[in-house]
Amino acid sequence: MLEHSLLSTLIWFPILAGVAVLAFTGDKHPRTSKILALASSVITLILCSVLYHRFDMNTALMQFQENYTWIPAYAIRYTLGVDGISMPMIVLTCYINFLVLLASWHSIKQKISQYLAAFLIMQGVIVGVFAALDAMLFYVFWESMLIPMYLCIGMWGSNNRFYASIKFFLYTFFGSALMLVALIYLGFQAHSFSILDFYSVKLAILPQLLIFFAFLLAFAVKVPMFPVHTWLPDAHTEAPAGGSAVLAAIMLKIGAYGFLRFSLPIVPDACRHLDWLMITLSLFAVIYIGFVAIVQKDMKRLIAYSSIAHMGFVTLGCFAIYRIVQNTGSLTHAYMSIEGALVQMISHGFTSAAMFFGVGVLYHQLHTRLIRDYGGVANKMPIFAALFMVFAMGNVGLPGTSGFVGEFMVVLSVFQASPWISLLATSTVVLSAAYTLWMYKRVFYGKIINEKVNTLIDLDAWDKLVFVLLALTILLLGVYPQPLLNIFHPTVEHLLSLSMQSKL
Amino acid sequence: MEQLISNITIAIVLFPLLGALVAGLLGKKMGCTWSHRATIFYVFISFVLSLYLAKLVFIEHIPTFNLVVYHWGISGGVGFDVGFLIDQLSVLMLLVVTFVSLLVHIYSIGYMQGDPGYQRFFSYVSFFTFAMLALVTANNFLQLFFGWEGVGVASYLLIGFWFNKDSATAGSLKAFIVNRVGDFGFLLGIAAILATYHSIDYSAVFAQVDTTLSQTITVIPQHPWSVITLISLLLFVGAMGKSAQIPLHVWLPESMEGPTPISALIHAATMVTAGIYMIARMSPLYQHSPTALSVILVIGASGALFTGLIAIVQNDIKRVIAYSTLSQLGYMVAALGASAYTAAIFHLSTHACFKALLFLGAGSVILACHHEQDMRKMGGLWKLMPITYLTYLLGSLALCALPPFSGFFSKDAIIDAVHQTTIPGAHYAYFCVLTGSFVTAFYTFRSLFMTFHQTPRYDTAHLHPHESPWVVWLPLVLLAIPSVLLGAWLVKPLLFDTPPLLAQSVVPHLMESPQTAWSLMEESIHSPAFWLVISGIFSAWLCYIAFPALPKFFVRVLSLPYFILIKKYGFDDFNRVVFVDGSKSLAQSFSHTGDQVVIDNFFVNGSGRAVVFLAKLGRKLQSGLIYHYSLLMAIGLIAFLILILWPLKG
Amino acid sequence: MLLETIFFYLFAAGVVLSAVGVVFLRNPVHSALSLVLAFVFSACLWLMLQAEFLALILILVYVGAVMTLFLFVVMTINLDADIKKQTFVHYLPFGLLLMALLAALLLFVLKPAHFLSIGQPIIQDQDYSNVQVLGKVLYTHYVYPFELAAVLLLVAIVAAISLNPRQPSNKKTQNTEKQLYIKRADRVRLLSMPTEKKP
Amino acid sequence: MINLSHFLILGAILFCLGLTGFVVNRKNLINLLMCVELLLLAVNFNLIAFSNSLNDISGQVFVFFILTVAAAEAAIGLAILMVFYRHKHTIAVAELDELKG
Repeated sequence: MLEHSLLSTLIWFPILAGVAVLAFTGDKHPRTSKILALASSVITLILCSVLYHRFDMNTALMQFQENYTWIPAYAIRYTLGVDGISMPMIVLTCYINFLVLLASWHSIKQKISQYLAAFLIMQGVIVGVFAALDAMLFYVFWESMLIPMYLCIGMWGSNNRFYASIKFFLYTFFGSALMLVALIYLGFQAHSFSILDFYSVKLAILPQLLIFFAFLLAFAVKVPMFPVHTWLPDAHTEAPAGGSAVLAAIMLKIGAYGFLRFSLPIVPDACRHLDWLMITLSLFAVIYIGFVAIVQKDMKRLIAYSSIAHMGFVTLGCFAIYRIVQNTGSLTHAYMSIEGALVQMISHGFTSAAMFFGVGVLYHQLHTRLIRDYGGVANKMPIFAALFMVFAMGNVGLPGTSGFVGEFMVVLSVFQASPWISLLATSTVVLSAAYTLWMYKRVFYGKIINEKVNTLIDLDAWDKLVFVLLALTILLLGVYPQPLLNIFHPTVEHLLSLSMQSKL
Repeated sequence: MEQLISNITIAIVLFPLLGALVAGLLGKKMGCTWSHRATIFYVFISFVLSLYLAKLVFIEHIPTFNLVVYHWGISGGVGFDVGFLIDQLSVLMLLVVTFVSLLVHIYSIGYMQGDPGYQRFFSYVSFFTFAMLALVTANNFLQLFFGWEGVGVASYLLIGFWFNKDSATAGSLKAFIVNRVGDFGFLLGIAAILATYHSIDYSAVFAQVDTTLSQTITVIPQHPWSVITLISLLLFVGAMGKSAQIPLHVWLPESMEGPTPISALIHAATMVTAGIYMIARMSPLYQHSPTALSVILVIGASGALFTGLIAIVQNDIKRVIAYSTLSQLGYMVAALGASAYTAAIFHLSTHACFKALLFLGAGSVILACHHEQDMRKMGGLWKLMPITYLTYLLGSLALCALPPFSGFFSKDAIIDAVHQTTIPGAHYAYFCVLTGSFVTAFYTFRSLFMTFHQTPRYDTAHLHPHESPWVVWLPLVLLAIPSVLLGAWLVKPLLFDTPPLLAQSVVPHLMESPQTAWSLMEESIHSPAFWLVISGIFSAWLCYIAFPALPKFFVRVLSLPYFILIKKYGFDDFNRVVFVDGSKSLAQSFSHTGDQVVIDNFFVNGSGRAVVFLAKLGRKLQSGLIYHYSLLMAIGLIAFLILILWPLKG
Repeated sequence: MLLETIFFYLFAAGVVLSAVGVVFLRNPVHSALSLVLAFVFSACLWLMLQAEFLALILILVYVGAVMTLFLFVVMTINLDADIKKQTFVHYLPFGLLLMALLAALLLFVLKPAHFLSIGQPIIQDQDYSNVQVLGKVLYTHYVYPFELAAVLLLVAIVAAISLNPRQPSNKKTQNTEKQLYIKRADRVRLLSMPTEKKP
Repeated sequence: MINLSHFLILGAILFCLGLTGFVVNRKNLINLLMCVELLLLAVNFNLIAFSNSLNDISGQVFVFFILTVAAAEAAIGLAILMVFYRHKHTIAVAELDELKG
C-alpha cells in the first residue's frame, strides 16, 4: 500500500500541511504554526527515509510507480516514479526544507505562517517535479514551483525585492514557455505524454535540434548557465535566508535534472552535435563567473555567483560524455563524469544552503550583507566562524568535504575528453579558493572595525543544530561518498545507454 | 601480523586527528592544560607507534604493506580507495613528522602560554600532523591529495592563527591560494594518471609504467608529448606549490606571520616536505622523463641559490630562516632533478631536524625579546641564553653543512649527485648548488652573529632577556641531538648499503664507491664545497664581528643588487600587480561590463525596456485624433488596393 | 449626344468644384452651402442617369432637410474661435499626395477601356417610370429592409431628441444619491468653546 | 461619348476629395460630417451608374437605403456634436483626443 502511494504522499502531504498552516495566519499563534510545520516536515523526512530504504539500488527502472488517468482526451496521465537520479533529489529536498523550517524558528518574525506554508507547499511541488513521469504533470509542477518562491522573495525579501522577484519570475517563465511547446510536440510524436515513452521516439535531426534549444532555454535559465544567469544573484540577494537556501540547494538542481531527464535521453543526437556549446558555456560559468564572484561586495551575491560556477561543473559533467566516449572508446569514464555531476549537485545543495544560512544568521543580526560592514566576526562568534569555515572549505572543494567529490570526478573524467577542458575547469581550484576565502577573511578575520559587530551573539541552539547537521552531512559525504554513488550507478548506466543511442 | 600493522597504521594516522577533535571541540571545557596534554599524548602515541613500525620495517624487514581501509567511491570502473602504504619511505617520513610534531607540541606549551586561542592552536597543530601523516601513508593519489590539501588548509588556519592581525590573515590567504595554484597542476596530473593508467593506486600505476614509456598524448595538435613527461611536469607543479619552488615560493616567507612553532612545523617536517616526498614517491615515474627531471633540476638549483641570496639582506630572524628553507628546498628539489631521490629524502630528514631546531631556537629568542623579531634589535644574547645559543649554533653548523654535522652528509650527497648528472642544465645546477653553500654559510652565521654576538642593541633598560622555560629548551636539546648525529648515522645505510635503505620505495641512486661517514669527512677537505662553507663563515665573521662597518659599505657599493634582493627579485610586486590587481580588475570588468552592463542592463533590462519602448511607440499611434485614424485608414486602403491591383499591372 | 456630353462635363465640373469648396473653404457655412451646390449638381447628373426619383429625393431630403440641419447647427455653435485655430496644416501635402495616389490608382482601374462591354448607358422607353419601378421593388422584394429603414429613422429621431435634453439648470428636484452619501461632518460642525465667564 | 467609366471616374474623384477633406481637416466636426456626406455621394454615384448600365434597379434601391441611413447618421451625428459642444465648448478636431490610449 505504502509502495503505491508514497510519492503522492510526499507531494501532497506537505502541500496540505501548508494549507493547514495557513489557517493560523495573522501571527496570532506563531508557535502553533511552527510546530505544525516542523512536525509535518519531520513526517516527510521519515517518509523519505522509508523511500530510501525501500529503494532498490540494483535497477534502473522507475520505482514506486503510480499511474492514474488524468486528462484522457490528450493521453495525459498522473504518473509518478523515481529512479536513482530523482530519489536522492527528493531526499535532498525534504532534508533542506526541514533545515529551512528549523532555521526560520527565530529569524522570521512577520507572517510566519505564510512563510512556513510557502515552504511546505514549495517542498511538495518540488518533490512533484522530481517524481513526475508525465511531461504535462512535470510541466505543471515545474511552473507552480515558481509561485511560492516568487511570493517568498516578494514578501520576505529585502529592499530591492520587487525587482528581484519579477526578474526571477519572468526569467524562469520565459525559459519554460518554449519547453511546453517541445513537450507538446513530443507528446504528439509519441502519442503519449509519458516521459519514458519520449525516450523511444524517433526524431530527425532538425526537430531534435529545435527541441534541444527549447529545453536548453528552460533548463539553462534554471541551472543557471552563462549568459542567462543574472536573475540568480538578484533573487538570492533579496530572498530571505531560507529562500536562498532552497533556491540554491534545490531549484538550481531542477535545471540540471532536466538536462539529465529530458535533453540527454530524448534528443541524444542534438546533444552530441552541440556538446561543444554546452561545454563552452559550462567553462564560461566556471571561469568567468568565478572571476565575477571575486569582486562581489555583497556576501549573498558572492555565494550566488559561486553557485553558478559550481553548477558549471554539473553541466560540464553532463555534456562531456560524448567527447569522453569518443576519445576513450568506452563508456566507463563517462559514468564518472555524470556521477561526478550528480554528486556535485547533491553536494552543492548542502554547501550553498549552509553558506546562505550562515549569511542569514549575520544578516538577521546586523541587517547588512555587505562584506565591508563586517570584519572580525570570529572574535564574537567563534563557533559560527568555525562552522562557517567548514562550509567555506566545502565550497572551495577541499578533499574531505562533499564539494571535492564532484569536482574531482568531473575533472578526472573530463581530462579524457580533452586536457584543455580539464585545465580550464580546474581553474576553479584557484578561483573558488580566492573568492570564498577572501570573503571569509574580510568577514571573519581582522580587527573589529564596525562597532555593531561587537553586538553579535553566537549561534543559538536552533541555529547550532542546523549548522551542525549541515556540517556533518558535508563532511560525511566528503569522507565516504560511495553510498551515494551506489544509488546513482544503475540509473546512470541506463541513462548513458539512452544518450549514446542515436535516434535518427 | 597484517592486522596488527593495519591497526597500528590507522592508529598512527587517526590519533592526531582525535587529538585535534578533542582539543577543538572540548577544549573550552577541558581547559588549557588538559588540551595540550591530550594532543601531546595522542601525538606521542603516534610517535611511539611509528618507532615500532620502523623497527618492523627497517630491522625485521617486513615486506611493503599495502592496506585498503575502505572504498571511498567506485565510479566508471575505477575504485577510489582510502588506504595505507607502509614501506621504508613512508615509515621514515612518519618518524620525521611525528618526531618534529611532538617536539613542536611540547614547545608550544611554553610558546603559546596565555594565548586566548591556546586550545585552538593545539587542535590545529594536531590536525596539521594528521593531514601530513595521511599524506605520507597514502597508497593512492586520492588520499595523497587529501593529505596534500589537508596540510594546505591546516597551514592556512595556522598562519592566520592570530586572525586579528591583517598581515597574518593576508599571509594565510596567500599561502592557501598559491598552494591551490600548485594543486591546480597536481589535480590535472592525477587526471592524466587516471587517463593513462586507469587507476590511481601507486602500485597499479608503477606496475604499468613500463608499458607507457612510448605513449604520447596530444595536448597541442600535431605535437604529441610523452605522457610520462606530461604527468611528471603536472605533478611537479603541485610540488612547486607545496615545496615552495620558484615561482610559487612566494607564500613561504609570508607564512612567518604565524606563531613560530608553526613556522617550525611547516618548514621542517610537514607541508614543504610534501612535494619532495611526493616526487621521491613517484620516482619510478620521474625516472623515465629526462625532460621533467631537467626542469626540476634547474628550478631547484635556481631556488637553492637565489632564495639564499635574499636571506642575506633580511633582518627579521624568522625570515632569514624562511629563506634558508627555500634555499634548502631548492637543494632537495635539485637532488630530485639529479635522480638522487634518496639524497633528497636524506636531506629532508636532516633538514627537518636542524631547521626545526633553528626555528624553535629563533622562537626562544623571540620569546625572550618579547616578540621582537628584528635582528637589528638583538645582539649579545649568548651569555643570557646559553642553551638556546648552543643549540642554535649546532643547528647553524648543520645547516652550513660542516662535517661532521648532519647537514654535511646530506648536502654533500646532493652536490655530488648534481655534479654527476648529465641531463641538460646540470652545469648550471652544479654552479648554483656550490655557490649556494657559500651563501648558506654566510647568511646563517650572519644571523647567528647578529643575534647572539655583537653588542646588545635592544632596550637594555626595559628588556631583560633570559633563558626560556624548560618546555621550550627541552625540544631544542632533543632536536640538537639528531641535528648533529643523524647524518653520520644514516649516510651509510641510505646511500651506500646494498641494497640501500629505501630501495623498495624509491629508485635508488647509484653511488660510485661505497663509503663510510668517516671517509666522506676526510674527502670533504678536498672538496670545493667545504672551503666555500668555511669562507662563507669567515666572511660573515669579517662583516659582522671583525668589521661591522663592512655591510654598510657593501650596501653602498652594490646598491643595485641590494635593491634587487630587498625587492626579492620582484616576485611579490609582479604577483601583486599582475595576478592580484590584474585578476581583480579583470573580475571587476567581468562583473561590471559583462554582467551588469551587457547582460543585465542590455539584454535583460534592455528587453524589458524594449517592450516598454514599443508599447510607448504603439501608444503614440493611439493619439485619439480622428484624422490620424482616418489617415491610417486611407493608407491601409491604398495598400490594400495596391495589393489587389498588383497582379493586374502587366 | 454632344449636348449630353457637354452637360455631363458641365455638371461634373460643378460637382467637383463644389466638392473642392466643401473641403477647402474655411468658413463652415460656406462649406455647407458648397455641399448643397454639390448635391444639386449631383442630382442633375443622376437625372441624366435616369434615376429621377433618387435625384428628387436628394434635393428634397438632403438639400431640404439634412443640409438645413447642418446649417442650423453650424449657426447655433459659435465657431469663430475654432476657425482661428485651423492654421496648422503639416499633413496637407502628405494627405494630398496620398489622395493623388489613390485617385491615380482608381483612375487606372476605372479607365474607359475596362468598361467597353457594359459601359453603354441604357436609354429607357418614353413611358418608363423610375418611381414606379423603384416602388415596385421596394414594396415587394425589399419590403423588410424598407421597414427596417423606417425603424432606423425612428430610432434616429428618438436618439437625436434624447441626446439633447433641455433641462433647466435651476430645477428643484431631490438628488437622492447626494442625500444618501451625506455625512455628519458635512452638515454639522461641533465646536468646543470655552464657557463664557460670568461677569 | 459619355459612358459608365466617366461616372465612375467622377465618383472616384469625389471620393478622393471627400477622403482628403476627412484626413487633412483640422477644422471641426461639422466639416468632417460634411466630408462623410461627400464620400457617401461618391458611392451613390457608383451605384447609380452601375444600376443604369446593367439595367438593374437594385443599385438604386441601395442608394435609397444609403440616403436613409445617411440622413439618420447626420441627425444623430449632429445631435452628438451638440452634446459634445456643450461639454467641451469646442468641436475643433485637433483637440478631440479623448480616445488616446
